[in-house]
Amino acid sequence: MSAIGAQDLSALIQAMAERVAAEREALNRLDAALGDGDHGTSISTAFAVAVEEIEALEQPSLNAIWLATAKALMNRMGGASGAIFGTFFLKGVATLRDADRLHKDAMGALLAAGLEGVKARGKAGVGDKTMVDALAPAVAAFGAADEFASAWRAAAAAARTGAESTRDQVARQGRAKFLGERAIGQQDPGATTIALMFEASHLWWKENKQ
Amino acid sequence: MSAIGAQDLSALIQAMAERVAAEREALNRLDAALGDGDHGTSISTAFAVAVEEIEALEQPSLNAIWLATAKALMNRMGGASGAIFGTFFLKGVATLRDADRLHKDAMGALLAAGLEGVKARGKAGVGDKTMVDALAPAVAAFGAADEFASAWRAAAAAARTGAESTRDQVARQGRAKFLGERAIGQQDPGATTIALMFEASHLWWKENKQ
Amino acid sequence: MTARVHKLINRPENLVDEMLEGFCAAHSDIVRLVDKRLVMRAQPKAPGKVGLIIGCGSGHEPAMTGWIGEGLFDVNIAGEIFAAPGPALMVQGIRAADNGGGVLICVSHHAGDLLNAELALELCEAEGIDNVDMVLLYDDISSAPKGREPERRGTAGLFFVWKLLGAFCEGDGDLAAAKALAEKVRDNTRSLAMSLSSCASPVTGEVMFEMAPGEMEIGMGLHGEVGMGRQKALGADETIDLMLPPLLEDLPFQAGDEVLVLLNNSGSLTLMELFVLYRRAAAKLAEAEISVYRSWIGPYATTQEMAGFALSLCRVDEQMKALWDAPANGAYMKQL
Amino acid sequence: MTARVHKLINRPENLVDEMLEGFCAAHSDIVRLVDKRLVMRAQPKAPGKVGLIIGCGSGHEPAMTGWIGEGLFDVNIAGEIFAAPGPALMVQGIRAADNGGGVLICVSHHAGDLLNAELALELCEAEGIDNVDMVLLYDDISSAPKGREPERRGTAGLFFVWKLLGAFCEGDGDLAAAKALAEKVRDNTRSLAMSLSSCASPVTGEVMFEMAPGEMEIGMGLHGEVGMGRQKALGADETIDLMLPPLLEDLPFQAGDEVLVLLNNSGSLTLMELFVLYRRAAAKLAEAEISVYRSWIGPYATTQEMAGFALSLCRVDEQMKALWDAPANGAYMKQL
Ligand SMILES: Nc1ncnc2c1ncn2[C@@H]1O[C@H](COP(=O)(O)OP(=O)(O)O)[C@@H](O)[C@H]1O
Ligand SMILES: Nc1ncnc2c1ncn2[C@@H]1O[C@H](COP(=O)(O)OP(=O)(O)O)[C@@H](O)[C@H]1O
Ligand SMILES: [Mg+2]
Ligand SMILES: [Mg+2]
Ligand SMILES: [Mg+2]
Ligand SMILES: [Mg+2]
Repeated sequence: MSAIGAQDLSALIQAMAERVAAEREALNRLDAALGDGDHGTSISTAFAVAVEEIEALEQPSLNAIWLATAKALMNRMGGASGAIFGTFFLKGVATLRDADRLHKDAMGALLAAGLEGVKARGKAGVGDKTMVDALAPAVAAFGAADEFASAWRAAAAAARTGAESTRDQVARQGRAKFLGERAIGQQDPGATTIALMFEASHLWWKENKQ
Repeated sequence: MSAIGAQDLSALIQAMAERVAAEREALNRLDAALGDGDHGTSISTAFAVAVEEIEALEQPSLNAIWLATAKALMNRMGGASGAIFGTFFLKGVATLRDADRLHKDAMGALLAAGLEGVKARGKAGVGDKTMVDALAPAVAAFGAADEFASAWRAAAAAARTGAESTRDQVARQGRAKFLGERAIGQQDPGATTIALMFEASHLWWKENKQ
Repeated sequence: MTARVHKLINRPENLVDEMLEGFCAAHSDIVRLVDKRLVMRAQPKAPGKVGLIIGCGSGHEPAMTGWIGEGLFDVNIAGEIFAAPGPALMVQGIRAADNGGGVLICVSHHAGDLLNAELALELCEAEGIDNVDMVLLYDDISSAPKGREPERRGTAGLFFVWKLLGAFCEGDGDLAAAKALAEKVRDNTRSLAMSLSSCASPVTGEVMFEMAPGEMEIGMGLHGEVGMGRQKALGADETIDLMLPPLLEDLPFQAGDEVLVLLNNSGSLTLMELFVLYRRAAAKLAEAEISVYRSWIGPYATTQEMAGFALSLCRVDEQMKALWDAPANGAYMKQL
Repeated sequence: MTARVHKLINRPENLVDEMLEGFCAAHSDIVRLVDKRLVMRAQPKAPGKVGLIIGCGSGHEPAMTGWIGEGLFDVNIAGEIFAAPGPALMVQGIRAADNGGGVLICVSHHAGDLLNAELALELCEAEGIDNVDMVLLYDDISSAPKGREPERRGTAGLFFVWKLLGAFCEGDGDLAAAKALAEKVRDNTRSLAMSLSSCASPVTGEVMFEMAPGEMEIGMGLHGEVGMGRQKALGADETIDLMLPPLLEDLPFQAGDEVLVLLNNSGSLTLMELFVLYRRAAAKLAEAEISVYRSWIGPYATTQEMAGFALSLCRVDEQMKALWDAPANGAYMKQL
């Protein structure tokens, strides 16, 4: 049975970092329509810091890797989104304890804890035009699958569909909230980032663990 | 031999007042191109006050009428132009002493004293794109004529020609100074007012004293 | 047109650092800069007094760096343009403001400011820093209806809280008393803003939102958040006549009340206009038999060069009046 | 676009009166309004001290009404927008400022201000009011070349004169000494301005002059007077690097000098930008071994919502530093 070890986890974070960096300008453009146009820059800078911090870890345990990512996102993004994306990682840390390998269900629990943390922190539910619209279905799809490969595939697809669903929504959280009806027709940048993160994970899994 | 008495002088001021009031918007438009667009409003308001103050005079001597006009222009226009137009009247007052009638030469001396005052106060000469471009030739033409009728006619014509000559000039005084080359092509509003004042005087003379 | 988008900055990514360097160099008698993003008093408060901190996005100058100093805040943690700083910086600020009397984190209600303050409190707990508390502040009546006040945004009216709380924390009150005072001022404060124009983001160099000349919007937030919709721009007296009644009703402010008044300039409104607006507000308050104890008119919290203002009222009692009159010496808030 | 032309005023013809009413109502502890256009100290100076007055056009708020008060001016006579008041009002102001120690008329060099002050002096003579004098002040290096300083315009740098002279006239110096001090400060002061945008006239409701986005003009005057021509707008550091050298050369300011620095906001520049600009100016002054004694950054003399600033320097000695540090309490100039 396949599992994720510390080296895998840091490679996974790195894959996410590369993917958001590649989409940096596209994410900025999405945010320009709904917010202040910096989402791509913020998230890619913060992920790059996460990768550096992980590389610098003396004891790169699963726990330490996930926490380093949480801190980089919280402290380097700033604003509400830094707190939200940071919380996603931070709230998973407790589920890891001293584990040195993650099986599919543990990974699912990690993601689910993150989702719960995000919802509690940001008060956004599905339909509020935030990253939760991508994250919630992705976590559900991951949990419902039997093993890693189909879990990542289903999660990536669900995240993408969720992100696209934000186009028709009026925002109830985040800066876009203040646009009212003017937000309709635009895809939420944070939700798009979640889709990119799950797509990158799925791809990484396919290329390295299948 | 014809002469100007106190009643005539106040009628003359009133004729000027009516003429600038009629051209108020045209003067504002000229000033909008070169300055701050208020010349028509300022000069017509101030002349209207002069007329009121003259009507309120208990002893409407030549001297008192000319001084009241000076004060109204100085205090109601404000700015550099109030000081300039006010000075034109103020500096004539001394030439009047206790006279109760003005013959043509005395009227010429009154105007000439005003011109000298304006030049000393405002440091503008002919060619600087100010009211001096209309006033100086008008005063010279008035002085060169033999009697009132031809003096007013020549002065009015000279003032108009002088005002029109300002179109080709760059301003060296007044707000338009700060426009540099951009002032070329626009007629100076203050010079235009001087032309209106002399034209009104000429017309009044023709209709009332000829 | 009077538009501009070009800003006199260097590279946007260095903007906040460079501006804080410039600010702290200009006011080295009042503040010092620590670790690029912490602006703190040049002379710390006496030991045992409650420390006051606020973390917030930049781009609203003179808020909040201009309010560090005697009788005001101890530390400001400056985030990026319009983005609250992250929790690690907040914790650093908490440590810096701690004089042994505990630290109160003041949060002007915006999602980022609140979430990061919450995270910072969690970090403090994890790190064993106690005697830290947070107070959530809001005043903008346009952002949530009466009865749902805690959902409202924090805007210019919070300057009443900053001034009174700053004065209070020079005294002997403890952390709980400081928090209670902040809540008391908040609960007596109401604000409503309006704007005539958009402004350009110094980060993107683009206009932040579209607004046609001749339009106005009542209720616009500090970052251009939508208010109560666009309408034709009105004259000064008409604008006050539109904005004052809902403000008065909301608290409500009543005959016999004494108030502080703030007209906050969002950026490029002229003081000339603010004085004309104040004239009408003062006349209308007098009509309602509400007396003005003191007033402030000027740029307190700006939104870049947005042309607009906020009208804020704070009902005061004797304690609050005395706190108001206490000396203050921030770079942009001076009370003799 | 971030443009606006609409102003929050009522009828333009009532603008100056209404704004003065609003201003004086808001600051009744500091000023009172006499006869619609005279703003004077609420508490007059001690008898025998030299009175300071200034007459000037309105539309530059907080100049000059914000500078009436202890340690500053005694009386401001407010003209229409951008037009100096007439001589009769000036004489009324002179009478109001006369505490028995004579009155100094401060003239910021613009044609209207100077001509009306001259007329007022002539009226005083005619009316037998003596012990009145006038001082002509200028600082803008762009408006006339070195060697022809008295032809230069008065701009933001004169705030150094106002502050130091105001403090001086709280002391025992006589009229001649006050005038000499004003000239000393003037002769040690130099300014240069720039602008990125035009602004709208509140009288006509029209833009005052055209300026394309992305352009800047160095040397622009307080009413949009042309400076040294248009050029492509630069970044903050480049702009300072262009403006500071000619300023330093003009006096010249030299290694070892101690200076006051003012960055005056013409209207809609942000404080954020001014801090970034100040950072560079401070670094360049340090390189030239010129040390900054104190600095001011903010809107002192505005040109409506024009986006620009003036950089002013004043070389100081011990007397001037002490005058600088003396207390002042104007509505918009406070020194603790
Ligand atoms: N309360 C919230 N809950 C969940 N997600 C949020 C919340 N607020 C903001 N977000 C997410 O953050 C994204 C914006 O991120 P970013 O542009 O980096 O931050 P900022 O708005 O501070 O500039 C939004 O697209 C949205 O998905
Ligand atoms: N120094 C001066 N000498 C002569 N005339 C002047 C001078 N300065 C201004 N003027 C006249 O004043 C006119 C402008 O008047 P007005 O618009 O009423 O004043 P302001 O420029 O203060 O708005 C100019 O057209 C010019 O003829
Ligand atoms: Mg964003
Ligand atoms: Mg004019
Ligand atoms: Mg942002
Ligand atoms: Mg004018």
